[in-house]
Amino acid sequence: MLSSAKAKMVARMIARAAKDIEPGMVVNLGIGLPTQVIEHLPADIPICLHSENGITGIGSALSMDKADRNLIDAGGAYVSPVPGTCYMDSSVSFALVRGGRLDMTMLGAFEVAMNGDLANWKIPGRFTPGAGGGMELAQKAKKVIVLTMHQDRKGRSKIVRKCTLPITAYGCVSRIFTDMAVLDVTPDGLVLREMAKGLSVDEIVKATDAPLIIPANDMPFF
Amino acid sequence: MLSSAKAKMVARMIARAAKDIEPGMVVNLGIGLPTQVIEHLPADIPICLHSENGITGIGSALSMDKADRNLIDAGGAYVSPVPGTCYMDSSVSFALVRGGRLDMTMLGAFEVAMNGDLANWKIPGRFTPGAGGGMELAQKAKKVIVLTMHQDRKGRSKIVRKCTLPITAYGCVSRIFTDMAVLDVTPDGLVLREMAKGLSVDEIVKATDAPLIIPANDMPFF
Amino acid sequence: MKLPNKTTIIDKAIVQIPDGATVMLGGFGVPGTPFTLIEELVQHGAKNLTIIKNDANETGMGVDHLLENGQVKKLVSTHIGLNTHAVDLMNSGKIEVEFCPQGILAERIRAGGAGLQGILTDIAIGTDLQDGKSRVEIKGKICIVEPALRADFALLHADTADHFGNLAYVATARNFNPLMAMAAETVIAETEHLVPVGALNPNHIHTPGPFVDQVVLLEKLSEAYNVVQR
Amino acid sequence: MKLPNKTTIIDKAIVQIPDGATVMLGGFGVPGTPFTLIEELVQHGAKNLTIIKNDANETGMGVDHLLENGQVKKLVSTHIGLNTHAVDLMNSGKIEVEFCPQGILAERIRAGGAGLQGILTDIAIGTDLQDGKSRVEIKGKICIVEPALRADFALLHADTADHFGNLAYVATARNFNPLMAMAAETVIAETEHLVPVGALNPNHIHTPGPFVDQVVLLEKLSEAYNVVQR
Repeated sequence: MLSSAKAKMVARMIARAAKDIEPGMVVNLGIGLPTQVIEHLPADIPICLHSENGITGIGSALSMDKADRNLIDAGGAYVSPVPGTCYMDSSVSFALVRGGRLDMTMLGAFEVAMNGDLANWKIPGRFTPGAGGGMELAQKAKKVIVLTMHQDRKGRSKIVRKCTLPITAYGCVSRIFTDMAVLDVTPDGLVLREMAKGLSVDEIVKATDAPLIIPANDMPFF
Repeated sequence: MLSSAKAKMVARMIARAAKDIEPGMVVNLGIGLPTQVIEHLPADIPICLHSENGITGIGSALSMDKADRNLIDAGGAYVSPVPGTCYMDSSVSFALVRGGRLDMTMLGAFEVAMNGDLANWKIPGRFTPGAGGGMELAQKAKKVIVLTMHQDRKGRSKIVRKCTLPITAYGCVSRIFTDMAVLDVTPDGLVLREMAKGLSVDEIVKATDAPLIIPANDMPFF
Repeated sequence: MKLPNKTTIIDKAIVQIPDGATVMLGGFGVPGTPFTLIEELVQHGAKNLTIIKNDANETGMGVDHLLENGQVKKLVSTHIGLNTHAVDLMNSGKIEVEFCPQGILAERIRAGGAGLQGILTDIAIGTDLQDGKSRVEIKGKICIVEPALRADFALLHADTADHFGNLAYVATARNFNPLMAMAAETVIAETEHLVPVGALNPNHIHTPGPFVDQVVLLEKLSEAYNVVQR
Repeated sequence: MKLPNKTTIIDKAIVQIPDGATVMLGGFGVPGTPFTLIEELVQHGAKNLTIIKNDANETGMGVDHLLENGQVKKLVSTHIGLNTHAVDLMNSGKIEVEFCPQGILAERIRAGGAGLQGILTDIAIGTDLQDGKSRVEIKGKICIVEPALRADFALLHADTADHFGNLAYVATARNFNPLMAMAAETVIAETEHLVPVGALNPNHIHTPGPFVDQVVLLEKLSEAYNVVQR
């Protein structure tokens, strides 16, 4: 369990990430932290959520008593339809991803490198469940955003100079939301854009394996 | 226009060809003579007709006053649905053909060779409309049957030793129905199986460029 | 969560198509051909187009109006036999025609839509239609490499659309439409009926809305759809 | 013209599956998994099976019963993380597992169904999942050759079937079912509802009857379909 303070930072990270979703976008929210973004999307902005098991137009998660046994997202959660929902087979669902119709995906990460490399599918010798749809989402979504804790449970930075774990997709990530900061992947390296309330730039730099570029302007908090 | 006698022979050929369609088969009837086979299929035998523009389960042709503007076969004729008709897109329609679900196709021919080679799509310098779906039908249907006039308008045999026209598919034809005869393609060559009423074996042999094997048994008439 | 509204008016949709564009057109014969969008493209006048369509319609109809108006540089098709005008233009070298077996054209378009680079097939091996195509061996079998096809624009004809661009087709008017819907940068659908989002059963939609950019409601159906003896 | 009747009883359908067969199973998680046909396959006991399925269900459910019963030699899948038992069998070398990116597994199955020999893709280039796959250059781009997949049998779960084998799925229970329906020599579908031919709207059928060999009406729905907290 996260401490209460940590839990609040995570909740703020998720709320902040939700603001990056623009009107008209088609968005796939990965299992874990990204799925929670859905609860922060304003109802009046037109957004189409996609899940790779074959659905476009997803509403909120449903309680057990209201769930439809045939209607889940790729994480197995019971979800609700919206007016305009469409169901499709797995080949069409991934045609949407690989064919360039997915504007954004938000994914979890084991490691993200400063050049945008993403590792989130395999820890050799310990965790090899298969890549699922992750490689296609990471390689083909127009914008790949990572939502992750800044450090792992042992306090090691998940934002690294170079990934040590097997790669999901190369140079795919453009922005990283963590409980501590918002980081952009740029040709010059990682740029610190925003930081969690109560933190200092120094604390973030210390918690990060990869070097950070710190813009001269006042740093916004989230 | 065919002479009245010729027209009767053609009608008998078509009626005879219809008898080769077995209960339970999925069958594609090509444009021209093969399409007419549909009018000779008994209503009580379960047969599924396919047309490559995206339909399985086809009934009789419709008169203009009963036609549905959205319901045609691949030849452009208005057709009727049957109970159990299904519509599909062009990729699924040809998946059925190439994937091995088409039991039989009946096609027209410019030339059929004694080894089963079929030429029915191109006459260089004179007729180059494109192959349409013909190559896939000829190459992939489990059984390819040709319905053709035995000779062209100049009296030249369309049943040849070797095709001179560009090939549609190699060694694909197993049986040929003409206005004069029923011929089987066998490893030994073309075998005469049946002949049109009123003809002699000699007349058929003379009208045919390819050599014919004549079984010793009495030759049935159709 | 609500979904975006993609309805527009026809001239705004078609004016986007520039000279030199590659344009896919739905339809097999008459059904599913976007005759009204094609008419607007004739009015608009974009030149040097590469048209990808199963057939060339008939003389004096659909694609033939683009040919008559000199807007077509190249046609990628499976069979143009019902349009003698198109055959003449091809024979006299006034347009380039690339023929493809019908189901392979469908698969090449679908592959483009599915973000694949190509497909491997044994169709047409040894025939004139294999000319110029590379080969690869897979599990001991020689196959032709058929490259995926994509277009700048796809013009479709739907029976029913909702405001988000979910599309449903009827009968044999489906044909190439749902494949082309996946395979173009900009997808414009004309529709006979326009319904609010939520009115289509989500299990009965043939083209999911995210593939479609613009929806044009037809004020009247093209006369090309009249039932006539052909 | 009437269409053939393909309804049968479950034991007659499943007893056809011999030792060593390759069997595709529909479903993504619970929805669309043919739990009842799988149970019958467990009773039947065919061994050394190669199973092709998106996932391995969860421990104690669906595919896991085949694993428990020692019937599976190889699993072709995209993600088996919800079944720790399957992961253990893989790690201890008791079953072979071939992983494939999810959409590429879908395309390989579909390619098999479409009578193609393979597809060309840039997915997974440079990752562990490209190992052992050949490459080909197309239009200057390096692609992985992904061979088509076919099976001896496909076991599907439909919401509604007619006697001819036309199938309709609901919601996210569609997933791999219509793809596998095209890709096996013998296709057996369990269905929640069986209706006479003609009762399904021909525009709303997801799998055309000619792809389906046998239809089994479910007497009761597997408890695996109960809505529970997972």
